[in-house]
Amino acid sequence: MRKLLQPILAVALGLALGLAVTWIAGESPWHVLKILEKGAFGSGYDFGMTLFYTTPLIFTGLSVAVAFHAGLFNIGAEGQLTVGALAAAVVGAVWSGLSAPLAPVVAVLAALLAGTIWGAIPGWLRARRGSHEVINTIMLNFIAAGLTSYVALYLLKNPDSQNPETRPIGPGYLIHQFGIFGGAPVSAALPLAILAAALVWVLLWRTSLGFEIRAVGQSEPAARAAGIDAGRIRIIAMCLAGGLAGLVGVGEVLGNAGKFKVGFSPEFGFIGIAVALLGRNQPAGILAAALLFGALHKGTADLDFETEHVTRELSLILQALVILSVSADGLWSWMKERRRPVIPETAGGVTC
Amino acid sequence: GAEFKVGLVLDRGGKDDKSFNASAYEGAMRAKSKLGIFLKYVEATDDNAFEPLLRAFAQRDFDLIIGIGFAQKEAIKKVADQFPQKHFALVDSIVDSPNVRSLMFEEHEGAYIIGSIAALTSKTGKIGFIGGMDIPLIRRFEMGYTAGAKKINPQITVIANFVGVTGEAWNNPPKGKELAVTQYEGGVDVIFAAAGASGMGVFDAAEEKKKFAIGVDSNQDWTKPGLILTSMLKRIDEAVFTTIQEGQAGKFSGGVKRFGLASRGVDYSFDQYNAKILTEPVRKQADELKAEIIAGKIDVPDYYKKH
Amino acid sequence: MLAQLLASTLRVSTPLIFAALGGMFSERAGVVNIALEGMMLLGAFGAAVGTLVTHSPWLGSACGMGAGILLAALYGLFAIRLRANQIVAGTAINMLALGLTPFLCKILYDVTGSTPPIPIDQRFRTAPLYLSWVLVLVCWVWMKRTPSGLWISFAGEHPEALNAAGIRVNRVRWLAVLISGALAGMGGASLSIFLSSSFSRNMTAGRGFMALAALIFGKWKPVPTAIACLLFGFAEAVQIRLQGVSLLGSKPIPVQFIQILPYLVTILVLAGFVGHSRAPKAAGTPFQRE
Amino acid sequence: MDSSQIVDDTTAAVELRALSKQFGGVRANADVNLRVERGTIHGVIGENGAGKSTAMKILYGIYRPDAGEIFVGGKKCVWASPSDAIAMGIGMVHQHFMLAGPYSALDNILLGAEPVRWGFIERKKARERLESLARQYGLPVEWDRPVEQLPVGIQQRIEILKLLYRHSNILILDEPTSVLTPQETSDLFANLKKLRDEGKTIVIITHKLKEVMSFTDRVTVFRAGKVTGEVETSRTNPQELANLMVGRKVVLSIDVPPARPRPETAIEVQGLSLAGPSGSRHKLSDVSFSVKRGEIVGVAGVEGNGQSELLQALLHPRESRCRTAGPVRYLANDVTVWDAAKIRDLGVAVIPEDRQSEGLLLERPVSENFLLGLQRSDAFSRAGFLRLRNLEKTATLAVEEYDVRPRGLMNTAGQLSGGNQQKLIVAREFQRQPQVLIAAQPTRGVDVGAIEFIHNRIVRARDEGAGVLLVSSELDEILTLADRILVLYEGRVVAEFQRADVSERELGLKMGGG
Ligand SMILES: Nc1ncnc2c1ncn2[C@@H]1O[C@H](COP(=O)(O)OP(=O)(O)OP(=O)(O)O)[C@@H](O)[C@H]1O
Ligand SMILES: Nc1ncnc2c1ncn2[C@@H]1O[C@H](COP(=O)(O)OP(=O)(O)OP(=O)(O)O)[C@@H](O)[C@H]1O
Ligand SMILES: [Mg+2]
Ligand SMILES: [Mg+2]
Repeated sequence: MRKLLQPILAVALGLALGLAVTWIAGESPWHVLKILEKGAFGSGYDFGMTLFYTTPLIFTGLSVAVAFHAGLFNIGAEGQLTVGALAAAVVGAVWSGLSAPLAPVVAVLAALLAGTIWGAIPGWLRARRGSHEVINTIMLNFIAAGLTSYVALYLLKNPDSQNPETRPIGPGYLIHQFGIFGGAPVSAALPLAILAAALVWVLLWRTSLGFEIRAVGQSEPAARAAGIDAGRIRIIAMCLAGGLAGLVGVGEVLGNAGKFKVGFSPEFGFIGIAVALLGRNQPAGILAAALLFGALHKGTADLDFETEHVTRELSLILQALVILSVSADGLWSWMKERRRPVIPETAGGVTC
Repeated sequence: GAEFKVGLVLDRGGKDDKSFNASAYEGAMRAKSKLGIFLKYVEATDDNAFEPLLRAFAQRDFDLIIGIGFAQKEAIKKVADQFPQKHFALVDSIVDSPNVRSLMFEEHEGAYIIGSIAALTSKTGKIGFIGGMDIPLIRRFEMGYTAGAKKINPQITVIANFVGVTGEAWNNPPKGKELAVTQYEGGVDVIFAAAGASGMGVFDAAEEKKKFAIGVDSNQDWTKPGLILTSMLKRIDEAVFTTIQEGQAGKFSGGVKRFGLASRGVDYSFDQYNAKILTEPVRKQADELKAEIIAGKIDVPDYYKKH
Repeated sequence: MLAQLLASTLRVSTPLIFAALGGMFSERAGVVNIALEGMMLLGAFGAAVGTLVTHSPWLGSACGMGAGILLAALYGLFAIRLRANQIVAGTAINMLALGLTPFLCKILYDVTGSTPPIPIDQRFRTAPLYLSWVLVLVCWVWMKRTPSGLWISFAGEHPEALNAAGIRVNRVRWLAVLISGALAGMGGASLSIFLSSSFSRNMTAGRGFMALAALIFGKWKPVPTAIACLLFGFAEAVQIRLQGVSLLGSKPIPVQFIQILPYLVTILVLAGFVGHSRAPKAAGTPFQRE
Repeated sequence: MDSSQIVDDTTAAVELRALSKQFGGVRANADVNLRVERGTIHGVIGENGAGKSTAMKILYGIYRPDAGEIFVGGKKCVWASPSDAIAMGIGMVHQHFMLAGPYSALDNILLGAEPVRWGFIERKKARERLESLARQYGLPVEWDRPVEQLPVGIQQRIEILKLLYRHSNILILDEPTSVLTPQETSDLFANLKKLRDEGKTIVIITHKLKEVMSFTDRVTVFRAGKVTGEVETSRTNPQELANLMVGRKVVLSIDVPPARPRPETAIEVQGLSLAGPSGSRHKLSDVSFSVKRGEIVGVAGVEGNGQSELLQALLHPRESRCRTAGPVRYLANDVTVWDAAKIRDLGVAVIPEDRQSEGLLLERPVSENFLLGLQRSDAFSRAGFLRLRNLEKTATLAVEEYDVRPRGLMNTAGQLSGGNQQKLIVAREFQRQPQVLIAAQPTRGVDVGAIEFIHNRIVRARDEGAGVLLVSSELDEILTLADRILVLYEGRVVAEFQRADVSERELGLKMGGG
């Protein structure tokens, strides 16, 4: 009960702080809150856009979380999702003749594989060369951006557009979009993401491999002593993390754009870190957190419309404050401490 | 009888990029003050945000909705088809719907003139180009610029650099400055910057090295008087203003509107800030080239057509 | 040519050195500092605003450091006092800075995302560059020779030992985090009033993370960290010069390949030569007195 | 404040009155009263988790008491932090040393008491004073070496030098002897006596009744957070103390029937040579031995003489760096290139040297700790999936059988006291039905009741046919359990004895390199 209540209270606190900021900027917090709510959930379409943003955040949140469980910090989801999306688009553009049941499956596998490889690199480097995954994943983000933009601009350029993007994928690749969201691109990627969350849960908490991943993350020496090859587990975890992030490409390429667009992601990889952390690295928590962040992202986009001074930047401020207040483990004990009558006050130091 | 309502959806750089979006915003603001329209503008957070924003305008009964930047092409197409009774305009890309007006600029023509000005001004025989990201639009600038320079001086060296590989490339003035400093130190004495906010870094370098730089999209001559040789104007403001004016007057029409040298949709700037540095003979030659292009005597290479 | 390359290297590495040394203080004291990026960004903003108001880059950079300290204080409140997960709180601080700076620009100047430009005579020409190297020396002496340096080291390596020796661990950590904010703020200031002429949205462009990488690369020691920053700066400077150069006389190498060079070099060097670099043992673990 | 100002000889050096301290739900100290007379060596004993360390940490200012009072030299004191206690002349050597591995011995000692001039630490001056202290008490240390490269015995010297360096008058030592050889132990007590005779007051926590009996003046007994007795050492006996500690009668040493070794070899090592982790001083050189099934071979030796390297070579033969020679065989399989998982699948159970870092996932529940290493066993997994119901059933039984307290499977391992953590590890490892058991320091810091239990288990495993390698620095343990004894000194096997043929004195001599 407390476990559930605490994050909810914290989210509320974060939102309250954020809205206080809007008040400083001269807008009524209540008004802003209503805009946010309406922007995110106001209509089928709005809610659809919220879900559309939620989908990639589920994948990246899971990606970060799986790595976290293995004691690794994956800042590289951004790069992994970039190569994943590119791979799906390349497959779809090169073998554009492929038709429906097979085509999307091939493209999904391509996204998965590309992401996996992009995750495996820092995993391998950490496990076998001892170099820190934080640096390597950051570097690989830049490298992914460079390589994918080269492919999109020179190898598979879209002749019909000035946009830096690849040729469109074959029609057989496009996946189902749900009609009930008034045209918002909510596709089969969303159920795929929920399925992925379920599978990650099963993996982590119900399988031997998942236990080994968590054991390595908890204590490498203990895992090693128990006969677990920590290096191997780390590589596997990073492969999984990369693959999960790579699946972002499914919703974007197969379910929305129909091609790879350079810079399509508004930093889903980084927001994924926040999602994982807010969701306490638990799949169910990640689903909830991804929805929250998706809603904030969508809701704040409408702020420009409705207010004078408050802009889309509020989205970042709100997200930041929510994460901060959720992260503050000590907040609760601190508040309790405050209430507890203080026994021999210690502030004075020696009182001999 | 009701007020004419215009919605403006800016690209990610935002209205204060002193360049591309700024130009569009300025045109819209001019319409607001001169024509008394109702104006609302928004800035997108990401590529996928365009559609909801456009749609929100359409649903809120805006009469004319203008998208700035090629990234909105598909979103405009989709929303325009869903709201056939509304009018749309799009800058920098073509959407083939009856209720959409595509505002296309012949950047390569403008860049050609800019290239000739740079070559005419350069004393070292080396000029530079600094783009934000390596994308077709920027390559189009670069190609026209190079061709114009070579027209004046076939031996001239054009050094082209790009700031980065991610969206940060448009917002990294320190990197733009470093690229420019490197070019200046390598003997370049005029740099054309087409790099969004990173271009400010190029101007800073010009200021420190006392060399020339050239602005883009808006008239940027005022930012460093006496150092910005000229700016390649892309009169998005004009295009936007005219579109609004016609819309208000009930004379909106779809289709492609092209803005080249002929229509003064692209041009070079000349005002009190660069009067001393953009010399008479240079301007004369540039104007001659301009006339030749308008007359179709020079075939300016267009990256869009070649790739 | 070589001198220019060196000058370019030194310039590019200046903000990295400040930020990385800032990171060193907090991480050596046991507080992981993912928030460097945000502190730099707010520092860059503060310095630009400060210079615009005071017309002096020195006062301006003081404002930048102040802004960094302010954000560091918020980070400290969560990471130290409230024992938040440091990576979480750090990520949030980065977001906050990313959101807050354009927000403030809008309020202060009614401009989204940037401040007005700062005239050249109110900007730094070279001072931060020299200052950064003086700082490397100062930090080296500080960590090696002074009591507070020793305390900082112990706060990150074995806080219980420091506590048992009668020093308040969390006070030391507070000190280190605030210093970290000041230095990261100075790193940001060198971006906005030294390497360019105004603040613009997200102008740090990942430099805080590069600084973090340099810190790990430099094994959390001041001099090697500064050298790592130099290496990154060098890779960047070379990259700039390689753009458009053609190998084997044929077409130029695609610019994207040149641009990823510094990142590739970092990965290779790290995997090849540096080997294991061990973080301070207690980095990331909040300290609590029962 | 210089505590020599306190002159009144009739007051106690330290007095704790009605001290209480609660951690979450655990009452670590409840109404503790303790009086330590000036110029005495005062023993504090009690089972694991009885509250000894807690009481001392409160006295030293690390923990804040929930209630109760501290008197030093008759004056009531309230500590804001250890610095206040230090200022009053109190010093403490902690159960788990307070040393930062990568830093030099000198810096570790100076910390918090640095001599400063112009803002800089005057290391030279400090070193001079320390050198004279080291000479005076016979405690030489290599000042500039990182402490992680120094043997534990030296590390303890460093801890003691810290106190001397700070002019502490009241010295608290928490289980100082658990890592020392008999020789080092008696050296330590000789020094403590010297210090006492110079007028200092010493409080020493220990589990070893023998030490209490031979070296202390008075002794306080803790049980379950309370003080159950405070007596003059000369008026008590080990049996009485043990009963006070445990609250029931305990057998002080178990009777081990002679072994009946089987012909099969459990472990065999030939000519093993190995460099330790970088910086460690001892390597293994040319170590050869074998362990038959059904016997216990003890490896005696002072810590830091190659035990860790030997364990590393036995458990991770493939990863051991810089191996120069020597195959490792288990049950007739050459495992030199095997990974740890495969070795363990042969039926090799391990009680690791450092239970907290190598044996447990401290933040995970007991049930998961019970699973660790068995996650792929048939009992707990099928087709890659965990059989959680089986795990719960088996773990519940095991926790019961091995008397892990508290019983709940959902407590985290970190919430258990040291002894209970060890029992949990033993329970888990015995779940494998080991053919080979490698037990490293199986009862370090564990109370008498638990020692008895663990020892019985090891003997039972032997009698069921396991080959046991017992690595221990406790002579009593080796002498009680081992059928054969190897002595490891500076990475070599310097002696081999049958248990019946060797005396404690002889063994101690060999361990010291004699
Ligand atoms: N930091 C702490 N947090 C929570 N509980 C604690 C803490 N320290 C001690 N305890 C609890 O207090 C009890 C007493 O612990 P303490 O360390 O004082 O025992 P001890 O007598 O020193 O035992 P041992 O002989 O094993 O050293 C333990 O059982 C434990 O449950
Ligand atoms: N988070 C926690 N919650 C509850 N109890 C804890 C926690 N952390 C530590 N403890 C308790 O604190 C005690 C640590 O005290 P101490 O360092 O004296 O260990 P110990 O019990 O003496 O172990 P040993 O057997 O090694 O002597 C443990 O016994 C454990 O029960
Ligand atoms: Mg204890
Ligand atoms: Mg103990």
